[in-house]
Amino acid sequence: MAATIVFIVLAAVLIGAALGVITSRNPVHSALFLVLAFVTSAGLWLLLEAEFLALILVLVYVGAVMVLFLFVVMMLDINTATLRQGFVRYAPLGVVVAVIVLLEIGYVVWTQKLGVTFGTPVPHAATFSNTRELGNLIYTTYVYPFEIAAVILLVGIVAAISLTLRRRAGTRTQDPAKQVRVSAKRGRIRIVKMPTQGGQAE
Amino acid sequence: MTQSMPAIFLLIVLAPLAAAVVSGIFMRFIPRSAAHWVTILGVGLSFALSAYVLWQMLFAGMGSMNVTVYDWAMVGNVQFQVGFLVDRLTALMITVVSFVSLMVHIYTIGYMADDPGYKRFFSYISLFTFSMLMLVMANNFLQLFFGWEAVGLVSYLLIGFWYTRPTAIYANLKAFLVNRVGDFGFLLGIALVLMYTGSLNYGDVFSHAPQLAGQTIQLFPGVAWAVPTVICLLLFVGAMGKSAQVPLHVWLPDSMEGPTPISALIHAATMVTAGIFMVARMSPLFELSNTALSVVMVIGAITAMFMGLVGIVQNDIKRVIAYSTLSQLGYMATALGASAYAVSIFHLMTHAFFKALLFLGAGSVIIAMHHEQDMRHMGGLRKHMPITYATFIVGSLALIAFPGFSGFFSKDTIIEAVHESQRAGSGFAYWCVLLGAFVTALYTFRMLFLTFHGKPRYVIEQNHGQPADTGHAHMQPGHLPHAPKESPWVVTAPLILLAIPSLIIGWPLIEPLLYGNFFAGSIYVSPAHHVMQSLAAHFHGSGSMVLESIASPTLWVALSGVLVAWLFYIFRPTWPEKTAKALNPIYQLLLHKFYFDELYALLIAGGARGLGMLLWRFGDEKIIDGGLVNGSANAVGRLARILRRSQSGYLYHYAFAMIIGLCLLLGWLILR
Amino acid sequence: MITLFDFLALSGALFAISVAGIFLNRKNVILLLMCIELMLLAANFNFIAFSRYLNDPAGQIFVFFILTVAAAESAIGLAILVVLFRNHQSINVEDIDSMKG
Amino acid sequence: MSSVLHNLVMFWQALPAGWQLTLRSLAGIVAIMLPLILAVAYLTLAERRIIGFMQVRIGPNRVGPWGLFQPFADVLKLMLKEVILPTNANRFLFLTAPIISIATAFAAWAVVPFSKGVILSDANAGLLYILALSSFGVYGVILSGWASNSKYAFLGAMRSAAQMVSYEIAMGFALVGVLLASQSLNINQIVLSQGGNIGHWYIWPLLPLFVIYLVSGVAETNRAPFDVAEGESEIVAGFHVEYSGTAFAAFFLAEYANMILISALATTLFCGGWFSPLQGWAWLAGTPLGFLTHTSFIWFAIKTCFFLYCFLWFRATFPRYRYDQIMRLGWKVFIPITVVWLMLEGLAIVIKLPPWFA
Repeated sequence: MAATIVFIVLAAVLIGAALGVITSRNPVHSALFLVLAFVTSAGLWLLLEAEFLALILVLVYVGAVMVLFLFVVMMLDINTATLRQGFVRYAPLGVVVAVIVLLEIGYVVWTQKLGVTFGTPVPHAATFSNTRELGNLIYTTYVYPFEIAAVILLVGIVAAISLTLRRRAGTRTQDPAKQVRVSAKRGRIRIVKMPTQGGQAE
Repeated sequence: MTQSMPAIFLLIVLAPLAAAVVSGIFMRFIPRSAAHWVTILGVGLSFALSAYVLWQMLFAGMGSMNVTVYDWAMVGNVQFQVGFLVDRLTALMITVVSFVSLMVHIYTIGYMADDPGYKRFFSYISLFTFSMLMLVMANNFLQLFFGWEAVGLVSYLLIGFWYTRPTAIYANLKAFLVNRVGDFGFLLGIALVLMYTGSLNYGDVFSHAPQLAGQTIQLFPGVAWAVPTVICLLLFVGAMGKSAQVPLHVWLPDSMEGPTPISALIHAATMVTAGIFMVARMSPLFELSNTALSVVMVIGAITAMFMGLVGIVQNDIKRVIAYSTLSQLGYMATALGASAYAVSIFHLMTHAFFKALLFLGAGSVIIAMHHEQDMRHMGGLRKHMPITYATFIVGSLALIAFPGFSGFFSKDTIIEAVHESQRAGSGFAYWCVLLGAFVTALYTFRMLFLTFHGKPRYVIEQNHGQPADTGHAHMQPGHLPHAPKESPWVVTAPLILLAIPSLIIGWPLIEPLLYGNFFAGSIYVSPAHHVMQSLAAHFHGSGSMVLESIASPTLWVALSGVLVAWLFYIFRPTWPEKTAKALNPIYQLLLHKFYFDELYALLIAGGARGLGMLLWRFGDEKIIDGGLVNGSANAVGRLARILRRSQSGYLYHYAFAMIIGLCLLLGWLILR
Repeated sequence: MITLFDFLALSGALFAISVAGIFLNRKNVILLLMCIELMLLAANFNFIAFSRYLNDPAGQIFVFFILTVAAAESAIGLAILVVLFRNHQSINVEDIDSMKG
Repeated sequence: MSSVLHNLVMFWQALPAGWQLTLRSLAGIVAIMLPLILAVAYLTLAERRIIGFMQVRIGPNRVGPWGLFQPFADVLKLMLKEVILPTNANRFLFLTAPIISIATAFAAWAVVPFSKGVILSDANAGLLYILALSSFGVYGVILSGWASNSKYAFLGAMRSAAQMVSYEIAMGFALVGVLLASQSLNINQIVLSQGGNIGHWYIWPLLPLFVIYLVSGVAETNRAPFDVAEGESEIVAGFHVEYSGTAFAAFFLAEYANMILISALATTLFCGGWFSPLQGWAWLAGTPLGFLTHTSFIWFAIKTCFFLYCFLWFRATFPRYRYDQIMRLGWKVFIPITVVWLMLEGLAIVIKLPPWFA
């Protein structure tokens, strides 16, 4: 009962947030709606007892990816007016296509029931750990996909850095190591022997 | 003894090759004398070993040997090997080839003394010797074909040896192209052999041969051909090209553009006989097809007769000998067609000696005449060059089959064999070869009389204040800087050495070679073909053969030819001109060599040119360039111009396309 | 009682909304990226729901991989976007058509 | 009196189970929140006094005995101040931002075990939950900076957000070390696995990770010497420059609550939580001082206070980092060290290095 209420509330918020993502005038709002969608999704995944993924979703998506999105959206000087040209003109098409997709999915899901019968979920024991279960699978059966995923992430890092890296001409930077290494005797002071003028000193 | 034989065979083949490599590749690093010494040594070694092998065969009772020295490749079940089949036929051939080659090598020292391409020439003729030996000693069709093409290549190179002369280039091109026609047939024949026997090895093929007899092949739908006939005809097409049989003979007279030693070696004594040799070697196949043998005989007879006729009207001394070669090759082919392979090979051998002798003699004359080859500017050379004259007489008598000379034994037997033969076309062939004897005598003695007898028709110009060495090129035709004189010993020595076998070789060899079962195991004659047996029945030794010749028509025919020649060119030198006028159409026909060249130029060259033009204008420019190349490019361009519309470059268009595609896919899955 | 089909319907709705979003915000690359994230979220929903109702944790593994790949994808996408903006002073999709046919 | 109590018990038992759960949770939340807010209040006072002491000055000592009522006076002042909305600011987000900050700061406490069995939610994935919430805390900063429609605030927010996201990685890796060692994400379990004696604390095998965790914690909370987000000498006061009154107080509250949280987590994850440092000293058990070896909330509080003191100490001691140095430290020093140490730890686990991984 309580779970149903939670589901309904979260689903409603999720749908609302998704709508917000696509209709907001301001990309920052869209991004924030997306954050909301992710958070509610995480809540719904908790209902499905996928706690590890729910938390990872928040950790990775809300905590990192969406921050990145927000950075980009906020820091780029985007002219939102021109970007929204044709919004109204295309709205009917978008809605029609969305409705078609929805109807098709709905037909498949409800009318055909996917052609499969599903049981009810088996309640887990108190000591059951979703994380441990996933860990066992990832590091045994799916270890190669896991390694590939790691490589993909590495490629992502390298690509993102190398794409945005630029060396600006004329920037002055300090090299702390060099500063520390400076020897006062050899680098800073130069002792010059000067012949005295002779006889003038008192 | 037999253990060391493969090594000896290899040495026979490789010694000339090594010599050719040394004198050819290291041309720039060795002196002229080294070039001839190394090649003469190589060929001399070859000759010595060949003679040793022949000796072993004849007197030490060595059987035929079939050795494979190297497995070259393996395709499916077909083995490509390098190997040697050495039996008596081969032994005889290699001895003749290496002997003539050796003579030519020695002779060349004198003949080419002034030529800038001296070393190159030696390299070529050594390479030729190697190729010819490979051809003769092959134990499989592949190696045979290799040798076949290699001698063709060297022939091409040597005909065009003086590559600055346009005529030489045309001549070698002609030789090359005509030979390609023959080679095409030859290759098809080999392919057919491979197809029906599954092997390229002589041994396998010949053992399969009887099974081929009943098989037929449909070259054109509905017409069944006997397989042996098709194979043999195709192989003979190759022989026609190489051995210059009508109608593929046209290259041989033109090949006289090459230096004279080459004419002697390649275009008289050895290479052109490759076709004859090949047919003899393939006797187990040819014996299966009477049709093919008839064709061989008729073609040979036509060649023997009509090419001789052309020889009568030629003025170039070398061309006369060239046509005589054609004619003699025709005799050999006729003998093959009569199933008298041994006789053919015998004639091949005697011909090699006396024809090489004649060519070299002609070369000697040419040296004396400062590279003047027109007989109309010669005459009376008998006094100036006695050795050449004497040897030339020997060669001529051998050529016209004067009793006692080597040519007599072989040629007379050929005529007898054709007379005996019952094969379709043998009647025609008999008259051809018989009249051919008359023609042979006529042109041979015409040449002899024009060159060595009568009054000198050349002018000796004392040099008009010009240095003598400014060259023969400045001389008018028939003008010489000084009186002709006998050639040096390197020229005359081979003449003498060749004259000896031309004179006597028939006496001892005819009996063992023709009637002594010498070629048993090498040449197969079907028992149904009785020519040799009936010949053997008439044969009572060489001495009696000479005596009996008085009774045979051949001698009288030949002597009448000599007489006619004497009448026309010694007794009444004005007659030839008058006769030519009186018989102008025939004279013109002969002078134009039966219009073969013109016909080919019109039909084949013109046809090829027209076809090429058609292919170029229509096939290449319209279809390939216009249709395929530019057309496909244009089509792609036009298509792209339409498709480009869909490539707006706008991300969302692609996204839309994906989503709509997804909708359709889902819809299809639902409605399915 | 929440059934599997409730989750499937929810994810279907989410997917349809993101599809509509692609049509609506066709000019804004950032929003397109966000819509794609939303689509992936819908897909992940299905995976997790099926995983739960089929008692097979393998579905969650796939979500794990999708998250990984999507994170890499958005990082690279945003990097491209930044570079694009640096060069064009715009992220309007209509300005980045220099590869059109 | 007893009948009132009895009626209350009856009423409680009559409630449906869901209501009971909700009410009990609410009570727990209140039980955590109130002392926490009080702690924050006195932490501010402690900070001023301690730093004053370090800088050889007196600090606030006027309100109440030894200035003990000073925090209440501050709160009163802040509550009475007007909350100013900058023009063109996004009103909703401007007001939501401090709430997000403070909510995440407090919500994390749900999984912190104060003593044996004293924990609001004994969640399986407690560690992940804390990480998730701390990453969520970034939004308070970003939103406040962006919604203020002010350059300084925005710059501060950007700096702060980038810094937090960067250090979260190092911090996460440090915590991965802990979960590797304890083989659990449940914080209660982590504490229990450190039982035995002081040698079992994870601070020993994971010393580099502990240091990194602590430093990252300082950076996460934008405290000195990583306080470039506020950097008052550069960008006035960072992301909350436009805030005043209660809204400002909320940020303040969140910052100090986070400090306490970091300290509490350092205690729980690395220093044995509520276990006594003298635990396992058997010879002490029989003596009158035996109670010192018992597990107790007091130990937890003492350890937490020590780390809090460290926070203040850092602030008084270190000069502020330059921004690029902060980033360099996080990405190029901490992350590689954690990765290497995780490998070594994995090796130690494979060879079952006693006493921690036996």
